[in-house]
Amino acid sequence: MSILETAAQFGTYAVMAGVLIFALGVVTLRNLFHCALCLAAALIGTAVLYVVLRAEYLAAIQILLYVGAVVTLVIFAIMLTEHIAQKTVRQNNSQSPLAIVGLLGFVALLAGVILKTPWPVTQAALKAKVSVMGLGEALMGAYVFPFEVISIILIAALIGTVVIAKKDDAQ
Amino acid sequence: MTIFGWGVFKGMMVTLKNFLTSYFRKPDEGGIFTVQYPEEREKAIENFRNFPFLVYDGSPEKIRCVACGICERECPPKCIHIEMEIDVAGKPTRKPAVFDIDYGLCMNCGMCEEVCPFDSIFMDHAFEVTAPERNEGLVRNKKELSKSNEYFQKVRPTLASSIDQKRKAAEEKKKAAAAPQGVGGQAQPPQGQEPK
Amino acid sequence: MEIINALKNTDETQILEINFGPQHPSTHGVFRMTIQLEGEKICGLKPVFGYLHRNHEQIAENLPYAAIMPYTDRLDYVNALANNFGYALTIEKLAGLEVPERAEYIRVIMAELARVVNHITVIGFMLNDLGAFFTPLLYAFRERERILDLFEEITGSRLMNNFFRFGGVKRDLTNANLAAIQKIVSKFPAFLKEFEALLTKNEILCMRCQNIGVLSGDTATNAGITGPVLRASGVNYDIRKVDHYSIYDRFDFKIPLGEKGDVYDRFYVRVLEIRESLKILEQALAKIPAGEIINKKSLPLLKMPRNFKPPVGEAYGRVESPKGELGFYVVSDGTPQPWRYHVRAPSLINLTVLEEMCLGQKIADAIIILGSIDIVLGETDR
Amino acid sequence: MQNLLSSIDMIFVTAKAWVLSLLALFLPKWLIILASITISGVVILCLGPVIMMYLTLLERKLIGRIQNRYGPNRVGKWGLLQPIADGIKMFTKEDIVPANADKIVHLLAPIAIVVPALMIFLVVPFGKSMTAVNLNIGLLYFIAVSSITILPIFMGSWASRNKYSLLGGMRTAAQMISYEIPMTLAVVPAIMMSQSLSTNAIVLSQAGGCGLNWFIFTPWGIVGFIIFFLCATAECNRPPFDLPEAESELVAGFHTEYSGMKFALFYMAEYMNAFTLCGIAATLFLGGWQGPFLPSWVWFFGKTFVLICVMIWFRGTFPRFRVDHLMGFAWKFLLPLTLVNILLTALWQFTSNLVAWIGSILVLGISLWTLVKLNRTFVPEKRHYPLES
Repeated sequence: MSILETAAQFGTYAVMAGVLIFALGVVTLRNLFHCALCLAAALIGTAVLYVVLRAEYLAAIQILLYVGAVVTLVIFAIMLTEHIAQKTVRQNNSQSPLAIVGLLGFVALLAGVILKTPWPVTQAALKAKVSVMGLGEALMGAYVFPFEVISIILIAALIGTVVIAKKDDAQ
Repeated sequence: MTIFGWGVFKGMMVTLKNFLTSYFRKPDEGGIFTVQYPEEREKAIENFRNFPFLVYDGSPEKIRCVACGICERECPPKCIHIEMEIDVAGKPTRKPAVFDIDYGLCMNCGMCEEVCPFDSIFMDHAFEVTAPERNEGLVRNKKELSKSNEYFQKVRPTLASSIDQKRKAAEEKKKAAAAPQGVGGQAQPPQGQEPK
Repeated sequence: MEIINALKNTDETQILEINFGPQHPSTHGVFRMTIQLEGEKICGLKPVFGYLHRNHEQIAENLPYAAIMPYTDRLDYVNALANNFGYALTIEKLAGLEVPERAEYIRVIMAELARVVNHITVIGFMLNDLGAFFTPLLYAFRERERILDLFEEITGSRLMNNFFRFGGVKRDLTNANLAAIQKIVSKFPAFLKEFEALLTKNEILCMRCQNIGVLSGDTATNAGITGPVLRASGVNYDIRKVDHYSIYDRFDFKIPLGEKGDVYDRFYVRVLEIRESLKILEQALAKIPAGEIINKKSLPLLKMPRNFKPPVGEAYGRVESPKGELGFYVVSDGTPQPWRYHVRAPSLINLTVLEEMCLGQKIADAIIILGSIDIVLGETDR
Repeated sequence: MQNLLSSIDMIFVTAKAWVLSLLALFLPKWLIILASITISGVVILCLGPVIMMYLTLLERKLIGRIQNRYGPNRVGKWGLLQPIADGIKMFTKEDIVPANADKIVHLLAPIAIVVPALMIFLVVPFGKSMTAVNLNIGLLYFIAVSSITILPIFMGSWASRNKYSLLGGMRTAAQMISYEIPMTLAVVPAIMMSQSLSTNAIVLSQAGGCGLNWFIFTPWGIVGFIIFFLCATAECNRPPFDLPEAESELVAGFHTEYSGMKFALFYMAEYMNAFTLCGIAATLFLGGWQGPFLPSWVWFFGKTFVLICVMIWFRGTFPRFRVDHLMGFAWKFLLPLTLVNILLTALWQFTSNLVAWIGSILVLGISLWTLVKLNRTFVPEKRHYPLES
């Protein structure tokens, strides 16, 4: 049994490494289309990690929303403006030192938060399996307010898109 | 007002009907109408014309063609090439020495058959003509083009028999007119020119 | 608001130029269009043709009159008989040859059968352009095959018929042939009914065809469009009715007219024209008289085509080919060859309004508009 | 008798268990688990391509019959070896990569497209306890995985550097995103009624009643099924929704520049998708492997193949949609209808008697009528053709 577990562990690390490599690819590759593909790969890798952590629901949603919708739209946009996809875009400009400073600050902040948070790692929490039904109940019960707010925001976004598109059409 | 989707449904019923009838109807009534070609063949249609061939009576030497060159001249795409045979004395023998037809050029119009005054060139039924080369393989020489009258009878019976009758009548007329001259065999070009 | 404006300035979509053909599954041969696309919308279209140019007119000017006949088969190879008809009509006009009664009937029968063949083929191919997976096309070909078998029996060839002669036709129709034609004519309405059930009311087809590629009657007349394309635009113009050439004035038939001049009208006018052709065939089969099939005067010319020298002069003969007005203009200088020979090909002239019909439509529409014009590249490029 | 039937029913399950028990004699336990996964995996990996091969034959045969001809009948009896001959042909064809193509992406696209197609097989319940992985979010997994299919198509269309491919890719993206939404919403009623996302649980909730408990025998079920099936047809780019590869317009769409085995892989993915989508449709609305008398897997494959035949029938009958019509159909017609359908299902939870039946039919009829009235473009115009002399 332990062999399997170690194999699974190694597999997990490999997937993590892959995610990191692809994430690096997203920011360093010069061809925008390749970047988008790397982003998709990184997101799929994250979904795999979720599966490993027994959050299948989250994994499925991750793939459905991020890979199936977000990345697709990104690629769609890239393909619509084809001259971007063909050129290789320069990856840094005069503002990059500033950005690096900002990034370092953000990383420091994140690290601080992570280190300070008391992670409640108990045996019970590890064994607990969040069912879809539980999620649904949580959404409709405890978190119904944020849920509704999000839906309103989404509807506003939708209407906004339609308005912009409509104006374009009238021209 | 028709129901939305009714047209689509009707179309599907048509294809379904054809699908079912293809199993148990005859080709003429909505069954399968394709022919499994190399094994099955359509009934040969007599009037069908493809490439021209030359008719001989009996043996290939007795070819009807007299190398008059009319077909060569009238052929629209100019795919016929004829050279007359010349005997030792240097006299033309009224026989083709060379008779080439470029099948690659021929457009199967049947003009040669129409203009030939000697009933010697006819359109064949053989359509499975292939060659590996565009220029060489498709040029047919006299030997390849010559086919017996029996073959002609087999391929186009009505036309061949009517032409045989015509030729017989002409021959008898000729015999009656010039009995002492003897049998001319195939060498009877001037008489052939007035068929009717 | 500024952001929106900035976005609008940057997202001017690039115009994509596509070379449509000459190697393309649905250009009906080797036709080429240069299409400018904005997304899927067409904002420019230039037809380019000439890929199948075979020098038809020049070849004809170097051939005796009779030898041109097989070449006219190769113009519009879907209905060679209409081309034969037009050319024979022109030369008869030029040489003043009369055509015997029976020959006229045979001509009309053959030409109308060719029209039926052409129209079902066109509809089949148009449906293929629409994306139907060969089914309507193969149903059309099933019926076409029966008629082509008949052509083979009568003329000797399925497509390149070379059947008409100056002053008559090449071969007589036997009673068996007439019976076979009668059988086809009487069976055809059933097939048309099935065909229509498959297509006419189909919502997808209607969606795709209605109000697409609209051609107004005015534009069509100004551009010299003829044939079903013109009649679909609502203009009553059929040379069979206008010229009364051959013996078309003896038959009772109607000219179906379209309402809007879109692709659907062009499709349906053709269906209705098949019905009218069947009516003509019925009448011709009932009335066909016995007699000669070729003018006595032109009999010797069959054996000696080079002896045929029409008097000096010119003639323009035209017929209603299934694609439109097919005209032949021949100038004779008294030699065995025509001095000038010109073909007015309906396919070519109908193609001139292609851009006008396609602008603002989607790329998928351009294909069915092209299909609905019904071009045959043999005729367009000559 | 009952015994025999159930043993035939479980024949594949028992076979696998037997093999595993045989292996257990001399292999350690952790290897047995691996072996169990491998056996299921190998079976699925083989099943996919084999099904695809014979689907092509079936399609050609059926369409041939629809068009009054035989279809392939030369290679082997009834053309049964035709797919193998096709495979050999594909393998021996020259692999052409356009000079300007993005070589790596061009190579990756056909490989990547097969993966989601095969992954969906994991949650398809082929028979009683014959689901490879019994995920409790099976349906969501299916929707998620089938949404990835867009990516390889994008890759292929972009990497070919061909305008036809690019247009095909755009169309695919637009079409798949649009049709995913009504498809997902059409699934919701089945989830609501069975109160589970697991494909197995959905099948089990349709048990009994000699097949009358299948979801399709309810008003919301039949509407949901029809919408799901139409969306499935659109999802796997089959006629009349085959715009991405519209051969009369875009030559071959996104795989214009592919040849040989790469092209075959695209084809394979398409057919495997068709199979799995039909399988899922059967699972959701036709009771999956439920059915009287016959073994469960026979029922499942029977239902699936009937659905596939309907898809082929569509292909043999219809002309193709146009892009804007296709979009309009999804957004303006199917989407509102699915929403009404979900509402009806919620009501059905409370009452499911004759009154509910009539009420549902009434509501559906009214909403259908309104939608048709609102979508004038889909309704054929009436034309009048004067016959002038």
